[in-house]
Amino acid sequence: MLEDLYRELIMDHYRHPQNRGRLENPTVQVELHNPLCGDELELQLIVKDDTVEDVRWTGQGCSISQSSASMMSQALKGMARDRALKLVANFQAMMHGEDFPYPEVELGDLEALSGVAKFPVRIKCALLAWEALSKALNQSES
Amino acid sequence: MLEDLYRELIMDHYRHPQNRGRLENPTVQVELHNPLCGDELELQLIVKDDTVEDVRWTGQGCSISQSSASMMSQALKGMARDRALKLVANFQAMMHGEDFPYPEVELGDLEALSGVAKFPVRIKCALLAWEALSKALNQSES
Amino acid sequence: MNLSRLREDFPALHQRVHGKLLVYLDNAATSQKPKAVIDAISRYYAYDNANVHRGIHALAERATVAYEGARARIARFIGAPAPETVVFTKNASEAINMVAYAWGGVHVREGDVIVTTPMEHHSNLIPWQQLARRTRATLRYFGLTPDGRLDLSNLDQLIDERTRIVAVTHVSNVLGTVNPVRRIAQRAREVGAVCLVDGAQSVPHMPVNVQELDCDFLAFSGHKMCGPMGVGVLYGRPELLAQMEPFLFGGEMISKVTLEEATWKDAPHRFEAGTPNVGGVIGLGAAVEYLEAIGMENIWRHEVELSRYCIERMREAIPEVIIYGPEGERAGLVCFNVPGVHPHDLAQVLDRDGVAIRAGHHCAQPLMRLLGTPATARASTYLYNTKEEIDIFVSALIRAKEFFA
Amino acid sequence: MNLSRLREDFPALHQRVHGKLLVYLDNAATSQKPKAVIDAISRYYAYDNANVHRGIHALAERATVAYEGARARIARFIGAPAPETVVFTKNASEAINMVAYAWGGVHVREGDVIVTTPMEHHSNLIPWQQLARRTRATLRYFGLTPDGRLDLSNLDQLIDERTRIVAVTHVSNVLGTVNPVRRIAQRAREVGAVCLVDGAQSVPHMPVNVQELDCDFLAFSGHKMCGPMGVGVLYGRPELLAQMEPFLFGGEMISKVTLEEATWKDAPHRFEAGTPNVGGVIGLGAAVEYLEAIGMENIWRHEVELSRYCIERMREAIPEVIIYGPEGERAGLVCFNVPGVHPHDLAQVLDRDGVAIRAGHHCAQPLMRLLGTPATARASTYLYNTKEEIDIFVSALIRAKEFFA
Ligand SMILES: Cc1ncc(COP(=O)(O)O)c(C=O)c1O
Ligand SMILES: Cc1ncc(COP(=O)(O)O)c(C=O)c1O
Repeated sequence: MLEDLYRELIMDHYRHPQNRGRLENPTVQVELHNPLCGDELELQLIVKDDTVEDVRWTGQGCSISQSSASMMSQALKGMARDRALKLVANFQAMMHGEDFPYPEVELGDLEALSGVAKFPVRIKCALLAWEALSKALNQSES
Repeated sequence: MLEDLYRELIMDHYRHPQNRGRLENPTVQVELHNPLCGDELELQLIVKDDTVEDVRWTGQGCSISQSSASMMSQALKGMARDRALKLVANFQAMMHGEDFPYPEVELGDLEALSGVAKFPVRIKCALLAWEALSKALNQSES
Repeated sequence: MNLSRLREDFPALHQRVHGKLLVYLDNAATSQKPKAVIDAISRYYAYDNANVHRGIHALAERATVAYEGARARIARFIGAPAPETVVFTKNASEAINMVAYAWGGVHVREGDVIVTTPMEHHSNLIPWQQLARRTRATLRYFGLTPDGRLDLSNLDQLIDERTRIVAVTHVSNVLGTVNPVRRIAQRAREVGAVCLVDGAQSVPHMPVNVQELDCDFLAFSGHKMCGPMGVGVLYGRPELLAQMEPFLFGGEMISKVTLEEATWKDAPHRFEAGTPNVGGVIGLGAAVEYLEAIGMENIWRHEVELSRYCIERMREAIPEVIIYGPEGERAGLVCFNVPGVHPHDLAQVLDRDGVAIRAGHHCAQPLMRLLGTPATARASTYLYNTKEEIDIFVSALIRAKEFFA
Repeated sequence: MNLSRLREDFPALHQRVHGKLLVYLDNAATSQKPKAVIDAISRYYAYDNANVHRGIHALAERATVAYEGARARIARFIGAPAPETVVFTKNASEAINMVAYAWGGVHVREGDVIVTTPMEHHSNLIPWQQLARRTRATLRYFGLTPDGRLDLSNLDQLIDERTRIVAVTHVSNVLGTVNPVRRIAQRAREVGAVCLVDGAQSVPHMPVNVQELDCDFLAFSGHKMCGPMGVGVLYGRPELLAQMEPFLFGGEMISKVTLEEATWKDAPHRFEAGTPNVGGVIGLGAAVEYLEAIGMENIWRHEVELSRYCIERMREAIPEVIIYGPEGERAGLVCFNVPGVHPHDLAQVLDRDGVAIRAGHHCAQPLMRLLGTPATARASTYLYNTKEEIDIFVSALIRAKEFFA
């Protein structure tokens, strides 16, 4: 069902994206794009004391990639780096229909994106922001 | 019918090839091979005063290529260069099921090979000696 | 053209998708296949299957006759002077790469110029970028006019004496523009350059005659013209093919081989290393037979009319729709965007209405950048599409727009 | 194996040729196709046909799932560590050329050594000759023992520290020899060379596991293993594929493209430029499914037994027959000559008895020269051949011999 994909929460984030924009002084930034469709995403983080203090992102893409970035950025603020990495793993598992590797780290609102798993071509859209996050967190390792 | 291909005359020439061997003093010689099957043929001529005075050939190949070379060599001896070129054209026409371009030049015994035209893969075998002849005659142009 | 009869020939068109009748508008990516083609392939595998050229037995003979017969038919279809000018590849991309390696690798040197356009499919762009990089030649691009045509105003400076090859698409897979390739090929000839035409989007849809275009190479793909996948065609002028060294080596293409070296057969076999896709080529032969029976002129007229109708209906229904490419006569494909709705989302929602369109960069990222958008939606037609299908598509588009509003 | 049931699966085997029931013994050239494969291809074109990877609509999704599913199945079939190690090409020849260009072009330099054997098919010989010529590397050959095996006595000198690549066939398409490729690959590894195995005549007939062989590359063709023409496979070790630059450029294989340059996707897509042969790959997937159900061990045992029986019967019937290749266990193909009868003539006369064999150099001219004959006849079997067919073949052989006596 189309409604599994375009849940209300997703459409809300698409219409009103959170943390869209650029930071003055990011400690790390990553640019990624999806060669299948041309979607682009730039993610900026301020990671201090192993904590994600701030997040911004810009980019062009479909409702799924944009809302995924938006919801991710919301979940991320103030999160410990370790926990953020676990969140990435859980999100990826959800997209691939696998069990969460870290059930103690909850996805919360992000579960709204679980329906994407039924649309194989769109999984890459949902994952774009998370790939960027994974790269950024690895780069910000001190 | 297989009998169209392997006529008695052809088998005779295959079993008792004519003019097989090498000349001491050829005026022209040509080596050819058929990449489809590995058949090889070396043709030697003595062409003097625009006449094919002598012919020899060696090579390895199937009954069709060998008998074609043998019969050709027989027809050729003492033939004027011009007439030999016309014979080549007629023989090629016979193989491709076309009208003889020079009906005045008769194929004689060589007509025994006409059945080959019905076996597309074997046409190349029958033509090998004639291609060599055509090359040799062109090279021997004074 | 009796559309409803013709549609009966295509089994794929009569299925339901998500409960809706399929409206297939992704023909620029690949076309559907008529039963005649599917059956020709099945019949070949069921009765005549053998390796070609070297076999003496009955099946090998039948397979060889059918394979070479298809070559002759395809040569006639594009007005080629002889069957030997038609080389079979696996797709249009391989055909273009073959020219870039086998012709370009020999004839293009440092300081030479390769001319192409910013509306090329990646398959007619990256091989030339790479050739330029390997040879240190310069890559030069046509300009585009605001309405999406090639700017010919500087043709004589663009294609100059330093130019070795001009590679240009006949029909753009994004803009639908029909390029004046005859004129471009003429200019190339004047300066002693060769001209390769990418016919992937023209040969399936309109009459194309290589001798009238007077081009040196023409590349296209069978799968976009009712044929199976896995078969492409490279037409080359006989003199050029005769000069070209082979590019892939192996069985079928050799003359004499020793442990030290090898010599080659003549074209086209020289360029067909290994076992060819006999079944695929026979399928393409059947496709050409099918298209000829309908008539390429008829197909072209039908598609021009469909795209005109499509654009008109879209503008009526969604006035703010952005349509890329020229006004007036254009090929039967329409790239567009609905402001506020990403093309992926459009394609997804349309799919649920049974309408298959494509969304993305259409393998033309540089053109996307020029158009100022990362992606577009594309509806592309073929001989079997109808105005009723366009109507369904436009209604679905309206619903999709409302869904995202 | 229930042969008569199994034969029902192959429509081509039940036809008459010149009034006689077909006895198809040209399997080393190409195999016949079971109905399951022919139907899988027809079904794909009739219902699921679409271009893969970039499409959002239902057909594109189905086609992509089927295409990548076939890749995974084929990877499992050869024991590959991951689907991404399987690259689809148009045939084995292209797969080998790809390694010669894309790996060899980068890693082989002047003075380096390429090792191969004199029993190679031209497709695994000429690409290396040409690579050696382009790079000024040295080509070095294994010796052959009198009974047609590789001479391993000087293995350590042959494959030395200067060696970059060793290219060897798993099974000879002329001698039927099964080469000890695991041992050769090990020696290659010791000196830091890579080892490419030509599996065109092994993968269709016996269990092959790339991790057990421990080879770096394996090339084979779908059409020799019940699959359609137009699909080949290159397996490559993940680390090697990751290092390799692409070789054909175009759609499907790129990541980011500007007017100036381009970057590539990861393997395997990086090596699959242009629209792939989706229908063909799905057909090969169905072929692998078919073969797996019968069991590769069973197929191998059946063929070993058939060739043993065939050689025995031939020697009984025509004591002067010359049979090429080793005694003992060998693959299910027999190259031979009947003194006084040219192989072409044999093949021709056998054809009239409904028996399809091959005659010629079998794309192995250097080996023919070593064997001292310009050509041989070849009878080659597959899973569906029977001892009764061997009997028919041998009877026909006797008649042919008498015909030419
Ligand atoms: C040993 C061997 N290698 C390579 C090939 C080439 O296979 P293809 O013609 O399918 O590329 C063949 C088959 O002809 C073969 O027998
Ligand atoms: C204009 C153009 N050129 C080249 C190609 C490449 O064709 P293929 O993918 O069949 O190699 C395409 C199709 O995708 C195309 O539209």
